[in-house]
Amino acid sequence: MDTLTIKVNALEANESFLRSAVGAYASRLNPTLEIIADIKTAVSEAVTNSIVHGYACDPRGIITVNCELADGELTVEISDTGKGIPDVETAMQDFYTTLKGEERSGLGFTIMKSFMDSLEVFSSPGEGTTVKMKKNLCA
Amino acid sequence: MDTLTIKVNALEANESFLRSAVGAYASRLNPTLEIIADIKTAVSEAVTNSIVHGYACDPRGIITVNCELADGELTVEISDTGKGIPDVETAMQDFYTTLKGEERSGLGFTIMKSFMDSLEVFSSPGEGTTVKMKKNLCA
Amino acid sequence: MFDYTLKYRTLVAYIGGDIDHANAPQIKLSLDNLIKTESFDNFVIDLSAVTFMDSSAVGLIMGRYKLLKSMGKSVSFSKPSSVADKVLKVSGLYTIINKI
Amino acid sequence: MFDYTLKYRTLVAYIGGDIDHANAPQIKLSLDNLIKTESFDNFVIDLSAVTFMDSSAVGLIMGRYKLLKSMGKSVSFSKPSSVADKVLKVSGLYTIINKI
Ligand SMILES: Nc1ncnc2c1ncn2[C@@H]1O[C@H](COP(=O)(O)OP(=O)(O)O)[C@@H](O)[C@H]1O
Ligand SMILES: Nc1ncnc2c1ncn2[C@@H]1O[C@H](COP(=O)(O)OP(=O)(O)O)[C@@H](O)[C@H]1O
Repeated sequence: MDTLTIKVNALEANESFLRSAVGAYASRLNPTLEIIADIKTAVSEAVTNSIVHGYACDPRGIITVNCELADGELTVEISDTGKGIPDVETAMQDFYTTLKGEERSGLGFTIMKSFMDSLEVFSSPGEGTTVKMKKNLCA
Repeated sequence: MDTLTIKVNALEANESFLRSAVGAYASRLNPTLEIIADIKTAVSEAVTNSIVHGYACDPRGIITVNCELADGELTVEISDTGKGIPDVETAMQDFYTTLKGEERSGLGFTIMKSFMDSLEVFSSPGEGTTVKMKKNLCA
Repeated sequence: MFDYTLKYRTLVAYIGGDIDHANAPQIKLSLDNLIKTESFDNFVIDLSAVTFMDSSAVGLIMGRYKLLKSMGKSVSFSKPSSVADKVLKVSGLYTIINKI
Repeated sequence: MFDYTLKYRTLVAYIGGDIDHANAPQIKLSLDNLIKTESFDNFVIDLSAVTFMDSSAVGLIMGRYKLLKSMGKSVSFSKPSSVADKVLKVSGLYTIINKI
Protein backbone atom coordinates (compact mmCIF):
# COMPACT_ATOMS: atom_id res chain seq x y z
CA MET A 1 0.00 0.00 0.00
CA ASP A 2 1.96 2.97 -1.28
CA THR A 3 -0.01 5.76 -2.92
CA LEU A 4 0.60 9.45 -3.54
CA THR A 5 -1.84 12.22 -4.46
CA ILE A 6 -0.72 15.76 -5.24
CA LYS A 7 -2.95 18.71 -6.11
CA VAL A 8 -1.48 22.02 -7.27
CA ASN A 9 -2.46 25.12 -9.20
CA ALA A 10 -1.81 25.33 -12.95
CA LEU A 11 1.40 27.33 -12.50
CA GLU A 12 4.53 26.92 -14.63
CA ALA A 13 6.59 26.41 -11.45
CA ASN A 14 4.67 23.17 -10.93
CA GLU A 15 6.05 21.61 -14.14
CA SER A 16 9.44 21.00 -12.52
CA PHE A 17 7.91 20.52 -9.06
CA LEU A 18 5.61 17.69 -10.16
CA ARG A 19 8.09 15.83 -12.36
CA SER A 20 10.67 15.99 -9.54
CA ALA A 21 8.11 14.83 -6.96
CA VAL A 22 7.01 11.84 -9.06
CA GLY A 23 10.65 11.05 -9.88
CA ALA A 24 11.56 11.12 -6.17
CA TYR A 25 8.54 8.96 -5.33
CA ALA A 26 9.42 6.32 -7.95
CA SER A 27 13.06 6.36 -6.74
CA ARG A 28 12.13 4.52 -3.57
CA LEU A 29 11.97 1.28 -5.57
CA ASN A 30 15.53 1.97 -6.70
CA PRO A 31 15.08 1.95 -10.51
CA THR A 32 17.84 3.02 -12.92
CA LEU A 33 18.49 6.72 -13.54
CA GLU A 34 17.28 6.25 -17.12
CA ILE A 35 13.88 4.97 -15.92
CA ILE A 36 13.54 7.97 -13.58
CA ALA A 37 14.47 10.33 -16.42
CA ASP A 38 11.84 8.72 -18.69
CA ILE A 39 9.14 9.12 -16.02
CA LYS A 40 10.08 12.77 -15.38
CA THR A 41 9.87 13.54 -19.10
CA ALA A 42 6.45 11.90 -19.51
CA VAL A 43 5.06 13.61 -16.38
CA SER A 44 6.38 16.97 -17.59
CA GLU A 45 4.54 16.51 -20.92
CA ALA A 46 1.21 15.72 -19.27
CA VAL A 47 1.49 18.51 -16.69
CA THR A 48 2.47 21.07 -19.34
CA ASN A 49 -0.53 20.00 -21.44
CA SER A 50 -2.91 20.50 -18.51
CA ILE A 51 -1.48 23.97 -17.92
CA VAL A 52 -1.28 25.25 -21.51
CA HIS A 53 -4.15 23.35 -23.19
CA GLY A 54 -6.47 22.33 -20.34
CA TYR A 55 -6.42 25.60 -18.43
CA ALA A 56 -4.94 28.06 -20.98
CA CYS A 57 -2.48 29.03 -18.19
CA ASP A 58 -5.20 30.12 -15.74
CA PRO A 59 -3.62 29.40 -12.32
CA ARG A 60 -7.00 28.81 -10.69
CA GLY A 61 -7.04 25.44 -12.47
CA ILE A 62 -6.12 22.47 -10.29
CA ILE A 63 -3.91 19.65 -11.55
CA THR A 64 -4.20 16.33 -9.73
CA VAL A 65 -1.47 13.71 -9.84
CA ASN A 66 -2.31 10.24 -8.51
CA CYS A 67 0.48 7.69 -8.19
CA GLU A 68 0.71 4.14 -7.00
CA LEU A 69 3.62 1.79 -6.53
CA ALA A 70 2.63 -1.87 -6.70
CA ASP A 71 4.42 -5.01 -7.92
CA GLY A 72 7.47 -3.05 -8.98
CA GLU A 73 5.39 -0.84 -11.24
CA LEU A 74 4.54 2.87 -11.11
CA THR A 75 1.06 3.97 -12.15
CA VAL A 76 0.71 7.72 -12.58
CA GLU A 77 -2.48 9.59 -13.49
CA ILE A 78 -2.40 13.31 -14.32
CA SER A 79 -5.82 14.99 -14.42
CA ASP A 80 -7.26 18.41 -15.07
CA THR A 81 -10.85 19.65 -15.14
CA GLY A 82 -10.09 21.98 -18.03
CA LYS A 83 -11.37 22.29 -21.56
CA GLY A 84 -10.92 18.67 -22.63
CA ILE A 85 -10.05 17.12 -26.01
CA PRO A 86 -12.81 16.70 -28.65
CA ASP A 87 -11.01 13.93 -30.57
CA VAL A 88 -8.35 12.07 -28.59
CA GLU A 89 -7.22 9.90 -31.51
CA THR A 90 -6.40 12.93 -33.65
CA ALA A 91 -4.76 14.75 -30.72
CA MET A 92 -2.42 11.81 -30.15
CA GLN A 93 -1.00 11.86 -33.68
CA ASP A 94 2.65 12.84 -34.08
CA PHE A 95 3.09 16.61 -34.64
CA TYR A 96 -0.61 17.37 -34.11
CA THR A 97 -1.04 20.56 -32.09
CA THR A 98 -3.80 23.13 -31.66
CA LEU A 99 -1.32 25.82 -30.56
CA LYS A 100 0.50 26.38 -33.86
CA GLY A 101 1.77 29.87 -33.15
CA GLU A 102 3.50 29.03 -29.87
CA GLU A 103 6.20 26.58 -30.85
CA ARG A 104 4.44 23.55 -29.39
CA SER A 105 5.92 20.57 -31.24
CA GLY A 106 2.84 18.36 -31.19
CA LEU A 107 5.03 15.58 -29.79
CA GLY A 108 3.84 15.49 -26.17
CA PHE A 109 1.74 12.33 -26.54
CA THR A 110 4.39 10.78 -28.81
CA ILE A 111 6.98 11.17 -26.05
CA MET A 112 4.63 9.98 -23.27
CA LYS A 113 3.87 6.85 -25.32
CA SER A 114 7.46 5.98 -26.12
CA PHE A 115 8.93 6.84 -22.69
CA MET A 116 6.36 4.87 -20.68
CA ASP A 117 5.18 1.25 -20.88
CA SER A 118 1.55 2.21 -21.36
CA LEU A 119 -0.52 5.34 -21.96
CA GLU A 120 -4.27 5.86 -21.80
CA VAL A 121 -6.03 9.19 -22.35
CA PHE A 122 -9.56 9.90 -21.08
CA SER A 123 -11.10 13.24 -22.04
CA SER A 124 -14.40 14.97 -22.66
CA PRO A 125 -14.80 18.55 -23.89
CA GLY A 126 -15.75 20.85 -21.02
CA GLU A 127 -15.00 18.23 -18.39
CA GLY A 128 -11.27 17.72 -18.52
CA THR A 129 -8.54 15.26 -19.31
CA THR A 130 -6.88 12.37 -17.50
CA VAL A 131 -3.66 10.79 -18.73
CA LYS A 132 -2.85 7.40 -17.18
CA MET A 133 0.63 5.93 -17.63
CA LYS A 134 2.50 2.93 -16.29
CA LYS A 135 6.18 2.11 -16.04
CA ASN A 136 7.90 -1.01 -14.79
CA LEU A 137 10.64 0.07 -12.38
CA CYS A 138 12.54 -3.21 -12.26
CA ALA A 139 13.37 -3.46 -15.96
CA MET B 1 -3.01 31.58 -5.82
CA ASP B 2 -0.40 28.94 -5.11
CA THR B 3 -1.51 25.93 -3.08
CA LEU B 4 -0.24 22.37 -2.70
CA THR B 5 -1.96 19.30 -1.27
CA ILE B 6 -0.19 15.97 -0.85
CA LYS B 7 -1.72 12.74 0.47
CA VAL B 8 0.45 9.70 1.20
CA ASN B 9 0.43 6.53 3.24
CA ALA B 10 1.97 6.47 6.72
CA LEU B 11 5.22 4.94 5.49
CA GLU B 12 8.69 5.82 6.80
CA ALA B 13 9.82 6.58 3.25
CA ASN B 14 7.39 9.51 3.25
CA GLU B 15 9.26 11.30 6.07
CA SER B 16 12.04 12.36 3.70
CA PHE B 17 9.68 12.57 0.72
CA LEU B 18 7.32 15.05 2.38
CA ARG B 19 9.97 17.28 3.94
CA SER B 20 11.79 17.44 0.59
CA ALA B 21 8.56 18.19 -1.28
CA VAL B 22 7.56 21.01 1.08
CA GLY B 23 11.15 22.33 1.01
CA ALA B 24 11.14 22.33 -2.81
CA TYR B 25 7.74 24.01 -2.86
CA ALA B 26 8.84 26.80 -0.48
CA SER B 27 12.04 27.27 -2.52
CA ARG B 28 10.13 28.91 -5.33
CA LEU B 29 9.99 32.12 -3.30
CA ASN B 30 13.80 31.96 -3.07
CA PRO B 31 14.26 31.98 0.73
CA THR B 32 17.64 31.36 2.41
CA LEU B 33 18.95 27.81 2.77
CA GLU B 34 18.56 28.15 6.55
CA ILE B 35 14.85 28.91 6.23
CA ILE B 36 14.37 25.87 3.98
CA ALA B 37 16.29 23.70 6.48
CA ASP B 38 14.08 24.95 9.33
CA ILE B 39 10.91 24.11 7.38
CA LYS B 40 12.17 20.64 6.48
CA THR B 41 12.97 19.90 10.11
CA ALA B 42 9.54 21.05 11.36
CA VAL B 43 7.71 19.09 8.62
CA SER B 44 9.75 15.99 9.42
CA GLU B 45 8.71 16.24 13.10
CA ALA B 46 5.00 16.52 12.31
CA VAL B 47 5.05 13.74 9.69
CA THR B 48 7.00 11.39 11.98
CA ASN B 49 4.47 12.07 14.76
CA SER B 50 1.55 11.19 12.47
CA ILE B 51 3.28 7.95 11.49
CA VAL B 52 4.50 6.76 14.91
CA HIS B 53 1.89 8.24 17.26
CA GLY B 54 -1.18 8.88 15.09
CA TYR B 55 -1.12 5.63 13.13
CA ALA B 56 1.27 3.45 15.21
CA CYS B 57 3.09 2.80 11.90
CA ASP B 58 0.06 1.30 10.14
CA PRO B 59 0.66 2.18 6.46
CA ARG B 60 -3.06 2.24 5.69
CA GLY B 61 -3.17 5.59 7.50
CA ILE B 62 -3.21 8.64 5.22
CA ILE B 63 -1.19 11.76 5.97
CA THR B 64 -2.39 14.98 4.33
CA VAL B 65 -0.12 17.97 3.83
CA ASN B 66 -1.74 21.26 2.79
CA CYS B 67 0.50 24.18 1.88
CA GLU B 68 -0.08 27.69 0.71
CA LEU B 69 2.28 30.44 -0.38
CA ALA B 70 0.85 33.91 0.09
CA ASP B 71 2.40 37.31 0.88
CA GLY B 72 5.87 35.82 1.17
CA GLU B 73 4.72 33.36 3.82
CA LEU B 74 4.40 29.58 3.83
CA THR B 75 1.47 28.01 5.66
CA VAL B 76 1.77 24.24 6.08
CA GLU B 77 -0.79 21.96 7.69
CA ILE B 78 0.00 18.31 8.41
CA SER B 79 -3.01 16.14 9.30
CA ASP B 80 -3.75 12.57 10.21
CA THR B 81 -7.00 10.82 11.12
CA GLY B 82 -5.26 8.67 13.71
CA LYS B 83 -5.61 8.24 17.42
CA GLY B 84 -5.41 11.91 18.42
CA ILE B 85 -4.01 13.63 21.52
CA PRO B 86 -6.09 13.68 24.75
CA ASP B 87 -4.29 16.72 26.24
CA VAL B 88 -2.48 18.91 23.71
CA GLU B 89 -0.99 21.26 26.31
CA THR B 90 0.73 18.42 28.14
CA ALA B 91 1.86 16.80 24.87
CA MET B 92 3.55 20.03 23.81
CA GLN B 93 5.77 20.26 26.91
CA ASP B 94 9.52 19.79 26.38
CA PHE B 95 10.59 16.15 26.77
CA TYR B 96 7.03 14.84 27.11
CA THR B 97 6.59 11.59 25.18
CA THR B 98 4.19 8.66 25.39
CA LEU B 99 6.69 6.34 23.68
CA LYS B 100 9.29 6.08 26.46
CA GLY B 101 10.86 2.81 25.41
CA GLU B 102 11.61 3.83 21.83
CA GLU B 103 14.10 6.67 22.16
CA ARG B 104 11.63 9.39 21.24
CA SER B 105 13.08 12.57 22.72
CA GLY B 106 9.78 14.32 23.44
CA LEU B 107 11.16 17.35 21.62
CA GLY B 108 9.14 17.21 18.38
CA PHE B 109 6.76 20.05 19.31
CA THR B 110 9.63 22.02 20.90
CA ILE B 111 11.51 21.94 17.59
CA MET B 112 8.43 22.76 15.48
CA LYS B 113 7.73 25.77 17.71
CA SER B 114 11.25 27.16 17.66
CA PHE B 115 11.95 26.45 13.96
CA MET B 116 8.73 28.01 12.63
CA ASP B 117 7.14 31.44 13.20
CA SER B 118 3.89 29.97 14.51
CA LEU B 119 2.50 26.59 15.52
CA GLU B 120 -1.07 25.52 16.25
CA VAL B 121 -2.15 21.99 17.15
CA PHE B 122 -5.74 20.76 16.76
CA SER B 123 -6.51 17.25 17.99
CA SER B 124 -9.30 15.07 19.34
CA PRO B 125 -8.88 11.50 20.58
CA GLY B 126 -10.17 9.04 18.00
CA GLU B 127 -10.42 11.69 15.29
CA GLY B 128 -6.88 12.73 14.52
CA THR B 129 -4.43 15.58 14.69
CA THR B 130 -3.67 18.64 12.59
CA VAL B 131 -0.50 20.69 13.04
CA LYS B 132 -0.58 24.12 11.40
CA MET B 133 2.65 26.08 11.03
CA LYS B 134 3.69 29.31 9.34
CA LYS B 135 7.05 30.64 8.24
CA ASN B 136 7.96 33.95 6.66
CA LEU B 137 10.17 33.24 3.64
CA CYS B 138 11.50 36.75 3.13
CA ALA B 139 13.15 37.17 6.54
CA MET C 1 22.32 28.03 -18.45
CA PHE C 2 23.22 29.69 -21.70
CA ASP C 3 26.54 30.58 -23.31
CA TYR C 4 28.13 30.73 -26.79
CA THR C 5 31.40 30.84 -28.70
CA LEU C 6 32.06 32.14 -32.22
CA LYS C 7 35.07 30.90 -34.18
CA TYR C 8 35.73 30.70 -37.97
CA ARG C 9 32.09 31.71 -38.68
CA THR C 10 30.79 28.80 -36.56
CA LEU C 11 28.54 29.88 -33.72
CA VAL C 12 28.20 27.30 -30.91
CA ALA C 13 25.27 27.87 -28.53
CA TYR C 14 25.54 25.98 -25.24
CA ILE C 15 22.16 25.27 -23.65
CA GLY C 16 22.30 23.48 -20.27
CA GLY C 17 20.20 22.60 -17.25
CA ASP C 18 16.50 21.83 -17.49
CA ILE C 19 14.68 22.92 -20.66
CA ASP C 20 10.90 22.88 -20.30
CA HIS C 21 7.84 24.95 -21.15
CA ALA C 22 8.52 27.26 -18.18
CA ASN C 23 11.94 28.42 -19.33
CA ALA C 24 11.82 27.83 -23.12
CA PRO C 25 10.72 31.46 -23.75
CA GLN C 26 13.83 32.80 -21.99
CA ILE C 27 16.13 30.48 -23.97
CA LYS C 28 14.31 31.41 -27.18
CA LEU C 29 15.00 35.10 -26.51
CA SER C 30 18.70 34.45 -25.92
CA LEU C 31 19.02 32.34 -29.08
CA ASP C 32 17.12 34.75 -31.30
CA ASN C 33 19.19 37.63 -30.00
CA LEU C 34 22.38 35.73 -30.82
CA ILE C 35 21.15 34.84 -34.30
CA LYS C 36 20.25 38.47 -34.97
CA THR C 37 23.45 40.06 -33.72
CA GLU C 38 26.29 37.70 -34.69
CA SER C 39 27.54 36.96 -38.19
CA PHE C 40 28.17 33.28 -38.89
CA ASP C 41 27.55 30.49 -41.41
CA ASN C 42 27.16 27.43 -39.17
CA PHE C 43 25.02 27.20 -36.06
CA VAL C 44 25.87 24.41 -33.60
CA ILE C 45 23.55 23.58 -30.70
CA ASP C 46 25.59 22.07 -27.87
CA LEU C 47 23.32 20.11 -25.51
CA SER C 48 26.05 18.38 -23.48
CA ALA C 49 24.95 20.05 -20.20
CA VAL C 50 21.21 19.36 -20.55
CA THR C 51 19.89 17.70 -17.37
CA PHE C 52 16.26 17.54 -18.51
CA MET C 53 14.28 18.31 -21.64
CA ASP C 54 10.82 17.57 -22.98
CA SER C 55 8.88 18.34 -26.16
CA SER C 56 8.85 22.07 -25.32
CA ALA C 57 12.59 21.99 -26.07
CA VAL C 58 11.86 20.20 -29.36
CA GLY C 59 9.44 23.00 -30.34
CA LEU C 60 12.06 25.57 -29.39
CA ILE C 61 14.76 23.88 -31.50
CA MET C 62 12.39 23.36 -34.47
CA GLY C 63 11.53 27.08 -34.42
CA ARG C 64 15.23 28.10 -34.42
CA TYR C 65 15.95 25.54 -37.17
CA LYS C 66 13.29 27.03 -39.47
CA LEU C 67 14.55 30.56 -38.84
CA LEU C 68 18.18 29.59 -39.49
CA LYS C 69 17.33 27.61 -42.67
CA SER C 70 15.38 30.61 -44.00
CA MET C 71 18.61 32.63 -43.50
CA GLY C 72 20.65 29.99 -45.38
CA LYS C 73 22.66 28.83 -42.35
CA SER C 74 23.69 25.25 -41.56
CA VAL C 75 22.44 23.79 -38.25
CA SER C 76 23.81 20.84 -36.26
CA PHE C 77 23.79 19.28 -32.79
CA SER C 78 26.89 18.71 -30.72
CA LYS C 79 27.33 16.22 -27.85
CA PRO C 80 23.75 15.89 -26.58
CA SER C 81 23.60 14.49 -23.03
CA SER C 82 21.91 11.09 -22.73
CA VAL C 83 18.58 12.59 -21.67
CA ALA C 84 18.67 15.10 -24.56
CA ASP C 85 19.70 12.38 -27.02
CA LYS C 86 16.71 10.20 -26.14
CA VAL C 87 14.19 13.03 -26.68
CA LEU C 88 15.89 14.10 -29.94
CA LYS C 89 15.75 10.50 -31.22
CA VAL C 90 12.08 9.94 -30.40
CA SER C 91 11.11 13.35 -31.80
CA GLY C 92 12.75 12.58 -35.15
CA LEU C 93 14.89 15.75 -34.96
CA TYR C 94 17.99 13.80 -36.02
CA THR C 95 16.37 13.18 -39.42
CA ILE C 96 16.58 16.91 -40.19
CA ILE C 97 19.46 18.12 -37.99
CA ASN C 98 22.73 16.21 -37.95
CA LYS C 99 24.72 15.34 -34.86
CA ILE C 100 28.40 16.26 -35.35
CA MET D 1 26.83 7.36 6.21
CA PHE D 2 28.71 5.87 9.13
CA ASP D 3 32.41 5.51 9.88
CA TYR D 4 34.79 5.62 12.84
CA THR D 5 38.42 6.01 13.93
CA LEU D 6 40.09 4.86 17.17
CA LYS D 7 43.28 6.56 18.39
CA TYR D 8 44.77 6.91 21.89
CA ARG D 9 41.59 5.41 23.43
CA THR D 10 39.44 8.06 21.76
CA LEU D 11 36.73 6.65 19.51
CA VAL D 12 35.37 9.09 16.93
CA ALA D 13 32.06 8.08 15.31
CA TYR D 14 31.26 9.93 12.08
CA ILE D 15 27.53 10.13 11.37
CA GLY D 16 26.61 11.86 8.10
CA GLY D 17 23.75 12.42 5.66
CA ASP D 18 20.15 12.63 6.81
CA ILE D 19 19.30 11.33 10.30
CA ASP D 20 15.58 10.82 10.86
CA HIS D 21 13.12 8.36 12.37
CA ALA D 22 13.41 6.12 9.28
CA ASN D 23 17.14 5.48 9.56
CA ALA D 24 17.84 6.11 13.26
CA PRO D 25 17.45 2.37 14.08
CA GLN D 26 20.20 1.46 11.60
CA ILE D 27 22.57 4.11 13.00
CA LYS D 28 21.72 2.98 16.54
CA LEU D 29 22.74 -0.58 15.64
CA SER D 30 26.07 0.59 14.19
CA LEU D 31 26.84 2.77 17.23
CA ASP D 32 25.89 0.13 19.79
CA ASN D 33 27.96 -2.43 17.97
CA LEU D 34 30.96 -0.09 18.04
CA ILE D 35 30.48 0.66 21.75
CA LYS D 36 30.30 -3.07 22.51
CA THR D 37 33.31 -4.19 20.49
CA GLU D 38 35.93 -1.42 20.82
CA SER D 39 37.88 -0.45 23.94
CA PHE D 40 38.10 3.29 24.54
CA ASP D 41 37.70 6.00 27.20
CA ASN D 42 36.36 8.95 25.18
CA PHE D 43 33.52 8.81 22.69
CA VAL D 44 33.36 11.65 20.15
CA ILE D 45 30.32 12.10 17.91
CA ASP D 46 31.37 13.86 14.70
CA LEU D 47 28.35 15.43 12.99
CA SER D 48 30.24 17.51 10.40
CA ALA D 49 28.64 15.65 7.47
CA VAL D 50 25.04 15.79 8.70
CA THR D 51 22.77 17.22 5.96
CA PHE D 52 19.53 16.86 7.95
CA MET D 53 18.49 15.84 11.44
CA ASP D 54 15.39 16.11 13.59
CA SER D 55 14.38 15.12 17.13
CA SER D 56 14.70 11.42 16.24
CA ALA D 57 18.45 12.05 16.07
CA VAL D 58 18.29 13.76 19.47
CA GLY D 59 16.60 10.67 20.94
CA LEU D 60 19.24 8.48 19.35
CA ILE D 61 22.11 10.56 20.78
CA MET D 62 20.46 10.77 24.25
CA GLY D 63 20.16 6.98 24.31
CA ARG D 64 23.84 6.49 23.42
CA TYR D 65 24.84 9.16 25.96
CA LYS D 66 23.06 7.34 28.80
CA LEU D 67 24.62 4.02 27.81
CA LEU D 68 28.13 5.51 27.60
CA LYS D 69 27.79 7.38 30.92
CA SER D 70 26.68 4.14 32.63
CA MET D 71 29.93 2.63 31.31
CA GLY D 72 31.96 5.53 32.71
CA LYS D 73 33.01 6.94 29.33
CA SER D 74 33.28 10.62 28.36
CA VAL D 75 31.10 11.85 25.50
CA SER D 76 31.49 14.94 23.30
CA PHE D 77 30.44 16.42 19.96
CA SER D 78 32.83 17.42 17.23
CA LYS D 79 32.21 19.88 14.38
CA PRO D 80 28.41 19.69 14.02
CA SER D 81 27.23 21.00 10.64
CA SER D 82 25.06 24.13 10.82
CA VAL D 83 21.80 22.13 10.55
CA ALA D 84 22.96 19.71 13.28
CA ASP D 85 24.15 22.59 15.47
CA LYS D 86 20.75 24.30 15.40
CA VAL D 87 18.87 21.14 16.46
CA LEU D 88 21.42 20.36 19.19
CA LYS D 89 21.08 23.92 20.54
CA VAL D 90 17.27 23.94 20.63
CA SER D 91 17.16 20.46 22.17
CA GLY D 92 19.45 21.50 25.02
CA LEU D 93 21.90 18.67 24.29
CA TYR D 94 24.86 21.05 24.61
CA THR D 95 24.03 21.49 28.30
CA ILE D 96 24.93 17.83 28.93
CA ILE D 97 27.35 17.02 26.08
CA ASN D 98 30.22 19.40 25.29
CA LYS D 99 31.27 20.47 21.84
CA ILE D 100 35.06 20.08 21.43
N1 LIG E 1 -4.81 18.30 -20.91
C1 LIG E 1 -5.26 18.71 -22.13
N2 LIG E 1 -6.36 19.48 -22.23
C2 LIG E 1 -6.83 19.90 -23.43
N3 LIG E 1 -6.24 19.58 -24.60
C3 LIG E 1 -5.14 18.81 -24.59
C4 LIG E 1 -4.59 18.34 -23.36
N4 LIG E 1 -3.49 17.58 -23.64
C5 LIG E 1 -3.37 17.59 -24.98
N5 LIG E 1 -4.36 18.32 -25.57
C6 LIG E 1 -4.57 18.52 -27.02
O1 LIG E 1 -3.80 17.56 -27.72
C7 LIG E 1 -2.90 18.21 -28.61
C8 LIG E 1 -1.64 17.41 -28.79
O2 LIG E 1 -0.92 17.37 -27.55
P1 LIG E 1 0.65 17.08 -27.55
O3 LIG E 1 0.93 15.86 -28.35
O4 LIG E 1 1.13 17.10 -26.15
O5 LIG E 1 1.26 18.32 -28.35
P2 LIG E 1 1.46 19.86 -27.94
O6 LIG E 1 1.34 20.01 -26.45
O7 LIG E 1 2.83 20.19 -28.43
O8 LIG E 1 0.37 20.63 -28.66
C9 LIG E 1 -2.71 19.59 -28.05
O9 LIG E 1 -2.29 20.54 -29.00
C10 LIG E 1 -4.10 19.90 -27.48
O10 LIG E 1 -4.98 20.32 -28.50
N1 LIG F 1 0.00 13.11 15.32
C1 LIG F 1 -0.10 12.67 16.59
N2 LIG F 1 -1.02 11.76 16.93
C2 LIG F 1 -1.12 11.30 18.21
N3 LIG F 1 -0.32 11.71 19.20
C3 LIG F 1 0.62 12.64 18.93
C4 LIG F 1 0.79 13.16 17.61
N4 LIG F 1 1.81 14.06 17.66
C5 LIG F 1 2.24 14.10 18.92
N5 LIG F 1 1.54 13.24 19.70
C6 LIG F 1 1.71 13.04 21.17
O1 LIG F 1 2.48 14.11 21.68
C7 LIG F 1 3.64 13.61 22.35
C8 LIG F 1 4.79 14.59 22.20
O2 LIG F 1 5.18 14.71 20.84
P1 LIG F 1 6.65 15.20 20.46
O3 LIG F 1 6.93 16.48 21.18
O4 LIG F 1 6.77 15.26 18.99
O5 LIG F 1 7.62 14.09 21.06
P2 LIG F 1 7.90 12.58 20.60
O6 LIG F 1 7.45 12.39 19.18
O7 LIG F 1 9.37 12.45 20.73
O8 LIG F 1 7.13 11.68 21.55
C9 LIG F 1 3.90 12.26 21.70
O9 LIG F 1 4.65 11.41 22.51
C10 LIG F 1 2.47 11.75 21.49
O10 LIG F 1 1.92 11.22 22.67
